[in-house]
Amino acid sequence: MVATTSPRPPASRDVPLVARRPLQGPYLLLTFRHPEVAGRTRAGQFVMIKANTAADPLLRRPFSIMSVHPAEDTFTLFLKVVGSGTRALADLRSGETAGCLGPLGRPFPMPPEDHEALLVAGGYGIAPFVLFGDELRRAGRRARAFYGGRTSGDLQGHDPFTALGLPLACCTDDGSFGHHGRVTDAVEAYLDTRPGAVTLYACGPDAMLHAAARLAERRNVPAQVSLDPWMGCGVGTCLGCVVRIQRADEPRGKYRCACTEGPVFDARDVVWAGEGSSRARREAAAVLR
Amino acid sequence: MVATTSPRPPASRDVPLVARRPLQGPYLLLTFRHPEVAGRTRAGQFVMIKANTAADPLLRRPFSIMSVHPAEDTFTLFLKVVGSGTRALADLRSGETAGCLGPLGRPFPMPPEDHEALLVAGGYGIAPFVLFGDELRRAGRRARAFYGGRTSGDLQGHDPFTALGLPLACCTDDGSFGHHGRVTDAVEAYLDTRPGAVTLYACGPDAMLHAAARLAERRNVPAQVSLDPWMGCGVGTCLGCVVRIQRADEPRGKYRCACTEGPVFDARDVVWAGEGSSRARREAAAVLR
Amino acid sequence: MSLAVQLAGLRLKNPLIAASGTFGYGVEYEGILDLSRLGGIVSKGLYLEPRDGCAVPRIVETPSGLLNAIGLQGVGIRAFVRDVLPRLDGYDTAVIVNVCGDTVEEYAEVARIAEAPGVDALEINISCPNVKKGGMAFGGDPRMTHEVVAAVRKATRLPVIPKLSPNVADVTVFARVCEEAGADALSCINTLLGLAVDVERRMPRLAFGTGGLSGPAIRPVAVRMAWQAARAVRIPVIGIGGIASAEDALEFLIAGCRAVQIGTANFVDPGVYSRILAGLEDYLRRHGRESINDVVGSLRFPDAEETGGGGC
Amino acid sequence: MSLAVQLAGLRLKNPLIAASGTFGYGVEYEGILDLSRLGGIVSKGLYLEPRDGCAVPRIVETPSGLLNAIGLQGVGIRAFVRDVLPRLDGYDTAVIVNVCGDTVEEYAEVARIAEAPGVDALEINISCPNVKKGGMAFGGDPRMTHEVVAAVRKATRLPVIPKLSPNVADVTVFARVCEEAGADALSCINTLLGLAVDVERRMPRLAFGTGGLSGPAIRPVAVRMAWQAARAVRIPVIGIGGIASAEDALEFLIAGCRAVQIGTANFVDPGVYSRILAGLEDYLRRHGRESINDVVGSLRFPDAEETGGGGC
Ligand SMILES: Cc1cc2nc3c(=O)[nH]c(=O)nc-3n(C[C@H](O)[C@H](O)[C@H](O)COP(=O)(O)OP(=O)(O)OC[C@H]3O[C@@H](n4cnc5c(N)ncnc54)[C@H](O)[C@@H]3O)c2cc1C
Ligand SMILES: Cc1cc2nc3c(=O)[nH]c(=O)nc-3n(C[C@H](O)[C@H](O)[C@H](O)COP(=O)(O)OP(=O)(O)OC[C@H]3O[C@@H](n4cnc5c(N)ncnc54)[C@H](O)[C@@H]3O)c2cc1C
Ligand SMILES: Cc1cc2nc3c(=O)[nH]c(=O)nc-3n(C[C@H](O)[C@H](O)[C@H](O)COP(=O)(O)O)c2cc1C
Ligand SMILES: Cc1cc2nc3c(=O)[nH]c(=O)nc-3n(C[C@H](O)[C@H](O)[C@H](O)COP(=O)(O)O)c2cc1C
Ligand code: FES
Ligand code: FES
Repeated sequence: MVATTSPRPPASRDVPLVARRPLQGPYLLLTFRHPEVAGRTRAGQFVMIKANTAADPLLRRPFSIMSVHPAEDTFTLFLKVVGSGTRALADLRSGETAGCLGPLGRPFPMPPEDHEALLVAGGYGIAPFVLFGDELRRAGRRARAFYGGRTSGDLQGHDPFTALGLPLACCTDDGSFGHHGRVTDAVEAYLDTRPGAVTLYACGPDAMLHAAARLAERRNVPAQVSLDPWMGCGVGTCLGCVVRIQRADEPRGKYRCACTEGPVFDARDVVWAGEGSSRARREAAAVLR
Repeated sequence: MVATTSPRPPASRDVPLVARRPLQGPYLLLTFRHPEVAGRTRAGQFVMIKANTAADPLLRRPFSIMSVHPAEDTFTLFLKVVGSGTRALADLRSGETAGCLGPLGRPFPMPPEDHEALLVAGGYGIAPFVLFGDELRRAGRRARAFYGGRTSGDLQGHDPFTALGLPLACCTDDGSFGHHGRVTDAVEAYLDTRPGAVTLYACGPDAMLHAAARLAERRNVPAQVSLDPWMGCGVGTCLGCVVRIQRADEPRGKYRCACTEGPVFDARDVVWAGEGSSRARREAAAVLR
Repeated sequence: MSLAVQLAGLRLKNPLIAASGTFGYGVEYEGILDLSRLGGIVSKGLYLEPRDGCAVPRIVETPSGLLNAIGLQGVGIRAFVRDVLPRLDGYDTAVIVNVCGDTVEEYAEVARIAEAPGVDALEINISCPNVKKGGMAFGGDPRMTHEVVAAVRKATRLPVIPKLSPNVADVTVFARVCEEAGADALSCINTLLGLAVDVERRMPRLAFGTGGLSGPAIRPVAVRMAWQAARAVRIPVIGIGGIASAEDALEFLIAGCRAVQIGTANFVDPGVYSRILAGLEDYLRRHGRESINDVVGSLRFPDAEETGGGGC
Repeated sequence: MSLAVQLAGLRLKNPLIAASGTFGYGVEYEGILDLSRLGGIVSKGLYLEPRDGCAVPRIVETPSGLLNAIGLQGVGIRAFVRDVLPRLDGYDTAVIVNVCGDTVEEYAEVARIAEAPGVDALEINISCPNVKKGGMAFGGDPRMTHEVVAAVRKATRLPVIPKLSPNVADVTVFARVCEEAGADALSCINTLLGLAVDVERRMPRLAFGTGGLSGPAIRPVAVRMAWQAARAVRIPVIGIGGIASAEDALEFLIAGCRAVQIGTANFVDPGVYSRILAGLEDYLRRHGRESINDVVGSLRFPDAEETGGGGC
């Protein structure tokens, strides 16, 4: 698996909102016109976008590209309103524009030919898997999805997803929808059925990503995680989004920009707070042996 | 004529937008629910209002109360979008709230019983005259209105006004609508018809107010002008809105708050930049005589 | 659950005080809000004589901020004591007089007159950027700061609260000087000196030229300075700068301030006190604290170890 | 109509320069914007060795502002000269290296290495608030400022541009010291020292604790300081702080700056240069000026007479 980055640079544009579809609760779908994003996005990539030119909130915000519609030059975001930046985007009316830079970041690498892709999503982490599911299908790969949230209201975005025809297991912490329990438990249960070679892909809150990485380590399956740090610029200049990544032969790891070298990283390389990377643990164990 | 101020204090509330009617160009009508403003506003009073809780733009903005609908607990503003504060108000959707304090300021005093009221408006300065026209009608006073703008597009708000049944003369600087010329010229032409005792009331841009004040001085008619300074608080605490006012027996005049002692002032008392007040000129002339 | 705080010998029912120059003399808000719900009120700055203030424009907005050059327009200390003070009598709130002067003697004289029944403390304004004499000329010089504070200290038995300027390199120097000169508490901070240009007219947007910057824009600077001052002295610090919500107030309290003042936010929303009080109570409830004093100074500042990377 | 300006012996095709630490090494924006449209680019701060920088979080938003503690993560001057500089070769823009050091000797050494083909000038960063050594320790002390600037002056034939800190009482003192020490121009200003508190965790929101405040929030303070500095010295001043539009840039130019730098706005919108350039041309056209130099320093500051009222 080789990291594939977008071959051409991202484009910064004022993009008009062309469609807005509220879902339940704080969730909604927003569709913008942006030829470059529509034309050359690979699943896992994101945009930096801001609704207006007011100075508060100040910066653009990062969002995974959920789907693209090249024929219409448009792309769609799956948005959860959590603060003032997302609120301003949600308040846009059709025809109003937003400043938008994209596509950005390192996409999900394709799994090896004989692997089944297990897409593990928490909350708005489902977004990039819509596009990825499509890519996998076109590439003729097997895939299935696991989608977790605290409660049924957090699984609003799954209808565009089921439309792809992938097997989908929903889980809620409170059992209000789908399986009762954590999404990584559902993945583990699936692994217990000995499905053959798999590659894990995880996107969602930090704790879920960490759990997925531990699971992958325990079951010795390759995994890719899409991290979710605070981002200021999206292009590697503010150095605000760094995460500690420890690649093979790196004794301590380095701060790397999640916006340019991620957001998708090999789970083994991620140095989790207070724990280190699984690569480091394995190498330490090898030394002991 | 004695200044009448609102007998009860203003009320600060989060007020929901209940109706929104776009007019041509940058103009629109916004109706909010605010029982105290709806119930006790006198013409010439204003509200301080802000669309959201973002820190940019920071302060509430002043707007004349155009009309009140006590039965529905609502009032209406006539808004011209000129910057970010007015833009944010114009972007409100029905049901969304704005922080609003009112009613504020000194209303238009009633003219003496035998006077005809001449309402002279420029641009959004028409707003307070809708309510005032109503008050005059109820009080059985004669009134007529003069409404000027640069071009026809600036006279958008006059339909609710004509509905009151007052004689209305429209003027545009470019002749695109109504009389060709400045609104004060139309007033002067009317005065030339020797209509009997009149009191002038003017609301609009500074230059127009100044022209109206000069006209009133020249023709020796009483005049009230509603000034339009930058306001920070609306209640006399920021001291940002002061205008120099020179009342009888004041040698130099004093900085007075337009928000509490105005916005409506006796035209004779207003000290115009680089010119002084007409009261001062008259008194100086009296000394010479 | 208690929001009461002790400060410079005063007991405030809660840590929210209206900041000088942003709340008039208090009476302007009669009927709009209940003055008795406030911990205290600081008057507009008062000199010996009434003042006219600066020409207009006096206030302009900047991003998340307000730039003002009012020039301390005011009625003078005598008119305040005679006309305003009686009207504040019925309210259960601390009344603090903001003392100004062109000379050390004027500060002392204003302080003497301000020691009237109904006045609970004096705040010494040695930090107004919008006057040509006094103000920053005192608050920007440690020796002069000492002189003014000591003179006011001598002139009154009321608690004395110097108000520090942010337009200095090291606020702790001034905090310590004030403590030595006998101050009972510190107000921290006044406005930051700023300039906004009207590019069409190529003139300053304010008639006076420069002005004082306040509002949310300055909050990070204000929290930093209040935190530095609170660590430098034993007398309590009152945090000021850009507070508009309970969260904002808590930033200062957690950083070590015993109370806070609310300035520009009064203009934005006179309902700000109720909102913040409700928010503070909610915070104590959620965090299982009995008293707001348990929160004061609870900031855990990272030591070098925790900040990671050798680079910083 | 010309936007070209002369500065410290350089001719910039226009007065817009990308500010240090907000534009990477320039190459990050290849393909996103045309680097040749910029008057100049200042590199991220460079030490002798690569640096890791601070722990995360490193940036947080505040009202209209950005608070950062990056801690000067960077590749080091040698890697910059070796790997980055060749990639900037094809662009018609001035390349300015932001020179950092823990010691005076390190500043001088970095300056020596930076004097490579393709580098047009050196900006001396004596004002970073996010390092424990160097930075403010130099920029907050006139004697140390003189020493660093003089040492760099001696080490290079390139134009030397010290970058001043706003966290001082009187920026003109530092401006004059730099001029005396042989500086060719001044950059004014770096970030304001700030603190933001996470009230739920009762810890600073930044891992490092304090940070540097930038963005529109600080613009009035930055304009004031750049204006003060420009009046205090004869060498040109480059204005920095919160510029996001042509109007913002004009505030600094009219206040006396020969050029401006754009920082945080790069993050908000990489298209900011085109927007500002178009705005500047439009301004010159509307005001009937031939050259942007006709606008520089055209501020008409009111004299005492005009500001009215005796009070201020
Ligand atoms: C690569 C990437 C892809 C993303 N994709 C999506 C998506 O498809 N849909 C979606 O709804 N959101 C997505 N997000 C998250 C989204 O960027 C944030 O929710 C948004 O920036 C919040 O902005 P705000 O102004 O509304 O909230 P703020 O007011 O900035 O923050 C609200 C709260 O959220 C916290 N917060 C803000 N940003 C983050 C973050 N990045 N990580 C953790 N906590 C944060 C803040 O600390 C605060 O407590 C993605 C983030 C990244 C990095
Ligand atoms: C008593 C009073 C009653 C008013 N009634 C109405 C009304 O009924 N309808 C209406 O549309 N507007 C009214 N206004 C004007 C309105 O308050 C301003 O247009 C508004 O504050 C502009 O806010 P903004 O954020 O959109 O513009 P900003 O971005 O603040 O300003 C845009 C431009 O307008 C200028 N400007 C802003 N406020 C004023 C002002 N008060 N006087 C002169 N120039 C100004 C600014 O300098 C700037 O150039 C009234 C003002 C006052 C004082
Ligand atoms: C319009 C205005 C007038 C002010 N007048 C005074 C004053 O008279 N005396 C004083 O000590 N501070 C004065 N200040 C400063 C405030 O009390 C406060 O220190 C500052 O505004 C920062 O707080 P804020 O950001 O909450 O407004 C004034 C501030 C403003 C905005
Ligand atoms: C994330 C970030 C990193 C910065 N790094 C540097 C730096 O390495 N060297 C330096 O001299 N200034 C640095 N600065 C300061 C900027 O160059 C600039 O002086 C400051 O941000 C004010 O300008 P602005 O408001 O336009 O951002 C940095 C600023 C930011 C926001
Ligand atoms: S978001 Fe700025 S460097 Fe990654
Ligand atoms: S608007 Fe604040 S005093 Fe009038």
